[in-house]
Amino acid sequence: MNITIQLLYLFSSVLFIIGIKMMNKTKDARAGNLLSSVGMLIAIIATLMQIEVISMVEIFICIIIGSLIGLYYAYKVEMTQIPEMVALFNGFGGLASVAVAISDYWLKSQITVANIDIIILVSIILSVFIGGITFTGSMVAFLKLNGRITGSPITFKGQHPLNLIMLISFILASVATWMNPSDINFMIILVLISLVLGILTVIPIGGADMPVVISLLNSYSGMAACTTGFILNNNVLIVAGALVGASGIILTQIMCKAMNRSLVNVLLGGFGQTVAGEQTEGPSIIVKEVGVEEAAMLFDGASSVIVVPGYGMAVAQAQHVIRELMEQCEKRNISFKFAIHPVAGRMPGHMNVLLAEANISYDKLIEMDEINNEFSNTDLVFIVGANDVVNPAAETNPQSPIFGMPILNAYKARTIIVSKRSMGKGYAGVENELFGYPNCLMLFGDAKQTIAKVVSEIKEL
Amino acid sequence: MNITIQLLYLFSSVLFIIGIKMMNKTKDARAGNLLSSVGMLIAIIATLMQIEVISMVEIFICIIIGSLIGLYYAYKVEMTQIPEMVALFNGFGGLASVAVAISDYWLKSQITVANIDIIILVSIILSVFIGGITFTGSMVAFLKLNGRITGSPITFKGQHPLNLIMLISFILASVATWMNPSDINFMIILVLISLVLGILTVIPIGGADMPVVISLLNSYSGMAACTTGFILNNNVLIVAGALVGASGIILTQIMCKAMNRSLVNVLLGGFGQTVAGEQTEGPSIIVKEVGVEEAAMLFDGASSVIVVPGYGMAVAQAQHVIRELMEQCEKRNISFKFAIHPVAGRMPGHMNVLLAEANISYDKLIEMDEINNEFSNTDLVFIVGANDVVNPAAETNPQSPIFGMPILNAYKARTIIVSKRSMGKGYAGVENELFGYPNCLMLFGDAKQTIAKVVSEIKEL
Amino acid sequence: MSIDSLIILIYVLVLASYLGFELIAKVPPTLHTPLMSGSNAISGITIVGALLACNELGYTTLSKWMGMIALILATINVVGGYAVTDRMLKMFKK
Amino acid sequence: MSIDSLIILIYVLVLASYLGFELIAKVPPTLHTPLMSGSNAISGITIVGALLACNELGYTTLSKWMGMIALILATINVVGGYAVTDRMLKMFKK
Ligand SMILES: NC(=O)c1ccc[n+]([C@@H]2O[C@H](COP(=O)([O-])OP(=O)(O)OC[C@H]3O[C@@H](n4cnc5c(N)ncnc54)[C@H](OP(=O)(O)O)[C@@H]3O)[C@@H](O)[C@H]2O)c1
Ligand SMILES: NC(=O)c1ccc[n+]([C@@H]2O[C@H](COP(=O)([O-])OP(=O)(O)OC[C@H]3O[C@@H](n4cnc5c(N)ncnc54)[C@H](OP(=O)(O)O)[C@@H]3O)[C@@H](O)[C@H]2O)c1
Repeated sequence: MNITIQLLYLFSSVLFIIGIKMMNKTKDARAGNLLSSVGMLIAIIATLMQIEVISMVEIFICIIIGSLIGLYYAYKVEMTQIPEMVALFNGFGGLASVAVAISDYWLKSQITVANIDIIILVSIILSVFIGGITFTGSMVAFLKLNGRITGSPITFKGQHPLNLIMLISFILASVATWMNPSDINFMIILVLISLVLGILTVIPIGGADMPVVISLLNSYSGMAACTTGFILNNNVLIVAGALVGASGIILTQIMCKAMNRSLVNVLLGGFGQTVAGEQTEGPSIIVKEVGVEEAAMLFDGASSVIVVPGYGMAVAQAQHVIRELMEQCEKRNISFKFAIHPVAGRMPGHMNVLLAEANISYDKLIEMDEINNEFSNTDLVFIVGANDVVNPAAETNPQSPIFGMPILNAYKARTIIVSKRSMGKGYAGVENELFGYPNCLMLFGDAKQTIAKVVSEIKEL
Repeated sequence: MNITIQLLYLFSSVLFIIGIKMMNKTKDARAGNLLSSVGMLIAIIATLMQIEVISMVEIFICIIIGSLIGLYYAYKVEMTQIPEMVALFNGFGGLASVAVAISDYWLKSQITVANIDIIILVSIILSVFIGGITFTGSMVAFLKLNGRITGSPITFKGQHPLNLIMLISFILASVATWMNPSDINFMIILVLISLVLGILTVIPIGGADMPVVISLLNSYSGMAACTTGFILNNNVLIVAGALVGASGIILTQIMCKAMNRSLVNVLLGGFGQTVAGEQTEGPSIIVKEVGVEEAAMLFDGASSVIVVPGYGMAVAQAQHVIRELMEQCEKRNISFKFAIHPVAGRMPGHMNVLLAEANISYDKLIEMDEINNEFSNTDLVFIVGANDVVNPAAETNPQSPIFGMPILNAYKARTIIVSKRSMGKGYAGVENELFGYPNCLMLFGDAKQTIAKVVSEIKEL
Repeated sequence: MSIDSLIILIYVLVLASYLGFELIAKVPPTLHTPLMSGSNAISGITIVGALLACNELGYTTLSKWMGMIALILATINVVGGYAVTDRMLKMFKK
Repeated sequence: MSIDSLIILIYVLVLASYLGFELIAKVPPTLHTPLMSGSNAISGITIVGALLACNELGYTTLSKWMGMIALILATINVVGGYAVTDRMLKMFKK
């Protein structure tokens, strides 16, 4: 291969690394993403340099189609839909890996007469396996998050044995392909099994666990890129794939740790179910309600406010009206901060993105460990659509499924106002005693609408 | 090459990486060093597997000789002599690289008839260049630290032009070697020039700057290992060499930054000189002396003591007697800590090693940034053989050569006792006003002897 | 592929993975969502493979068709991924 | 050596250097002296080259003599370096 091309690939690998490194600091992150995209462009250019002129037209048509679709989705998507979006793109990436593997397989086994190399064949089979699972798994995750298929775990008897049988068949078909590489039937079987396996492994997982699954599938798509690198003997694919693989694994770990659950527990699925049974039994909690005017007066009377945002804020898209609330409070010299729990919302860093979208400076977003001993000195804590992340049961009730998960100590504040629509449960499906605490007041209603009313009341005060 | 051998090399590379990673934590560091040595052993075993049985005897003899010499030095050396030791070993490593390069050159140009590959030839020349400079440079550094040649910068007119001429001749000789690889005269010239260059670049640098130089030469020896890796097409050499190269560069940077000097400034040398002129001019400072008994009473009366160790503690080997002082104080419930400046002593982390040697727990050693605002609440600061690192001129006098270097704010304490032999200057050769401050008392004499006396006085109190 | 080439690709894999772990462990939680979508965009590097697969002459072969499908999908992943990450990061202001 | 092999060695070099910087930047100042002597020991990896150079048959060639000198020196560097680092680290106690 040409040396210029090789050096361009090397350069693009370095750009990916530097791009990821720059994600370490909020202020450099955007430049880092740009650098990484330049790395991609360079890798593409280096590849185009190896291509026959005759294919160029088709290639450009494909690239234009792909770019238009990608840009369309990227600009249309709501910030609350980022998880779905990542799932969808990730699925496409996985399918692309499968297609590349099949293309290479066809070339080596049908067109060229030469005997297919064992290392290449193994890479092709791995690529099909990982890519196929990534594709259908991501699609199921996408549909679950989207609500097009039910979010609750779909389990049936013999699910695990079935997976095992599929896996064994896959291995047998791999051996068959190895012994008779030119028989395409085995390759078809391999593709089908991996597609079905992707579906089977994701459907038993509850919709709310999807972020963990997506992050894991993201890691798989990185590994699929690595195997493609082995097929093509190309380093940039390996470097980039390894970076993605590592990032997915780390994010998965962080999420599991913050939820105090093991990855195995998430993957075996059925988390939403056991909890559903509990729903009826729980002791009913007696809560105090608060009206919009009274809430406005409480804000006006406080000297320090901490907002605890949660998934409900994302659902209600309440971040903009919270910014208005912040502006009103700051006009009155009330200190106003946000307490960010590591797994608030449905993706790691979910709240940060939404609040950033509403133009709230990232200085004001304080992480759990840092803010946890400030609650006791705070006049008013305003919980917006958060539930599990402030549930004291995580500290007090060893029976609770969330026991052991670190929480925000919102209960220590002088007064607490909770904005949510009803007594509905959160992600983990458990009761939250906090709502019955003497210092806790419920402000029922959709977060966006009620907070908007509170803001207009405050303005009139 | 055999796959087992290759996998062993890969394994040994990973062990080096994990070993370095474990150096991040004090408690894991020893295990990390062990792991890294296991990595080396595995690399050696993998290499021996490729060797003809006939050479084994000589190889074992060489290894035994080398091991005995290495172990002898390693167990004989005083902890204060670590810099010299590293310089010496480093020089040996550099010379080994040169020898390997020559051996390979001889083999390829004289024994085998085949045309010598350009990439290999470039690697050989680079290996000779870097290895040669590392060897003689390290030897000069060793001799300077040892006191066998003068520590003060040796400069002469035309030094820089001479270096330039040598460099150009080296390049010319390289081209000549390339055009006529079998002519060994050019190779001899290359070796000689690099040896001389090593001497020329290190002699103008002051003895006290040697740690920076050693760290830089250490980085070079890593790079030499990398070039050997390119000659032999061997990855483990490249990985290990790159790790060493990176470590040397980072330590060099840290030292330069902590001294507030640039690397260029260090390398151009002559730092000790300009300062030597100043020595006579400085305004004479009027100091108050304190006797051993009075010092003992001050310790007894204090409720908090911070010790600031410096290079003088290393010279006097006073760390053990300071431990005794600590034990006496702690018996009396006096809080006792150490303030560690990043460039106290003559090597990064020098003080930590010495105090560890005296069995002082590393919890008690507090870094500059952390302890700097504790001084104002401290009854007694005891400065043992430190000078520059507590010199307030670094903050107040823009003319001072150390201006801008961060210092330990010892001057803020209620009382200061300074143990040193005389009014001698420190490394940077500048006066220290602190010694004339009203709250500062001088305890003249060799640190070990005077502190021993103080301890016995305290025992009698 | 020779064993030598394989081993050296494994070196690259091991080093890059280790580096990835070191770098990503330091990303602050604030940036985890952009990191997720940004690294997802990087995984679209399969586009390189897709381009090479498109290089088949004549449409009769499955290889070329597969390559073109792969190319469209990988381009969506790459372009969409980077664009959405940029959109997100643009919002982070001090 | 082919350009391909060279490029891939450069990959290994670049990745390992970057990884080295990331790892070493995190070493606390307390451990800088042991780090210096420990990494000095690692630089004795030239011992691999020295061993291969010793493999020359017959003492008539300069190659073999050079290899043996290199082997002794590199062994000093390796064994001495690890031993002194271990001696130092043994002293760090809590
Ligand atoms: N962040 C991650 O990476 C991640 C990943 C996987 C899982 N999780 C899990 O997600 C959970 C996050 O906790 P969380 O406290 O943020 O959320 P949560 O526990 O899921 O609670 C969300 C609450 O928002 C309320 N809500 C829904 N729509 C609303 C609207 N329009 N207006 C006002 N309130 C509304 C709901 O109550 P009503 O129905 O009564 O309104 C619900 O109780 C944790 O259990 C975590 O383990 C997080
Ligand atoms: N740590 C590093 O990595 C490193 C590297 C390169 C350079 N440096 C430089 O080294 C300096 C370190 O500062 P420092 O404050 O530790 O030391 P210093 O400024 O060099 O001062 C050492 C003092 O110790 C005294 N002393 C010598 N022998 C003694 C003995 N036997 N008993 C008692 N006192 C004795 C000397 O005064 P008397 O002669 O009056 O006794 C001298 O003033 C800085 O300038 C730094 O930039 C450090």
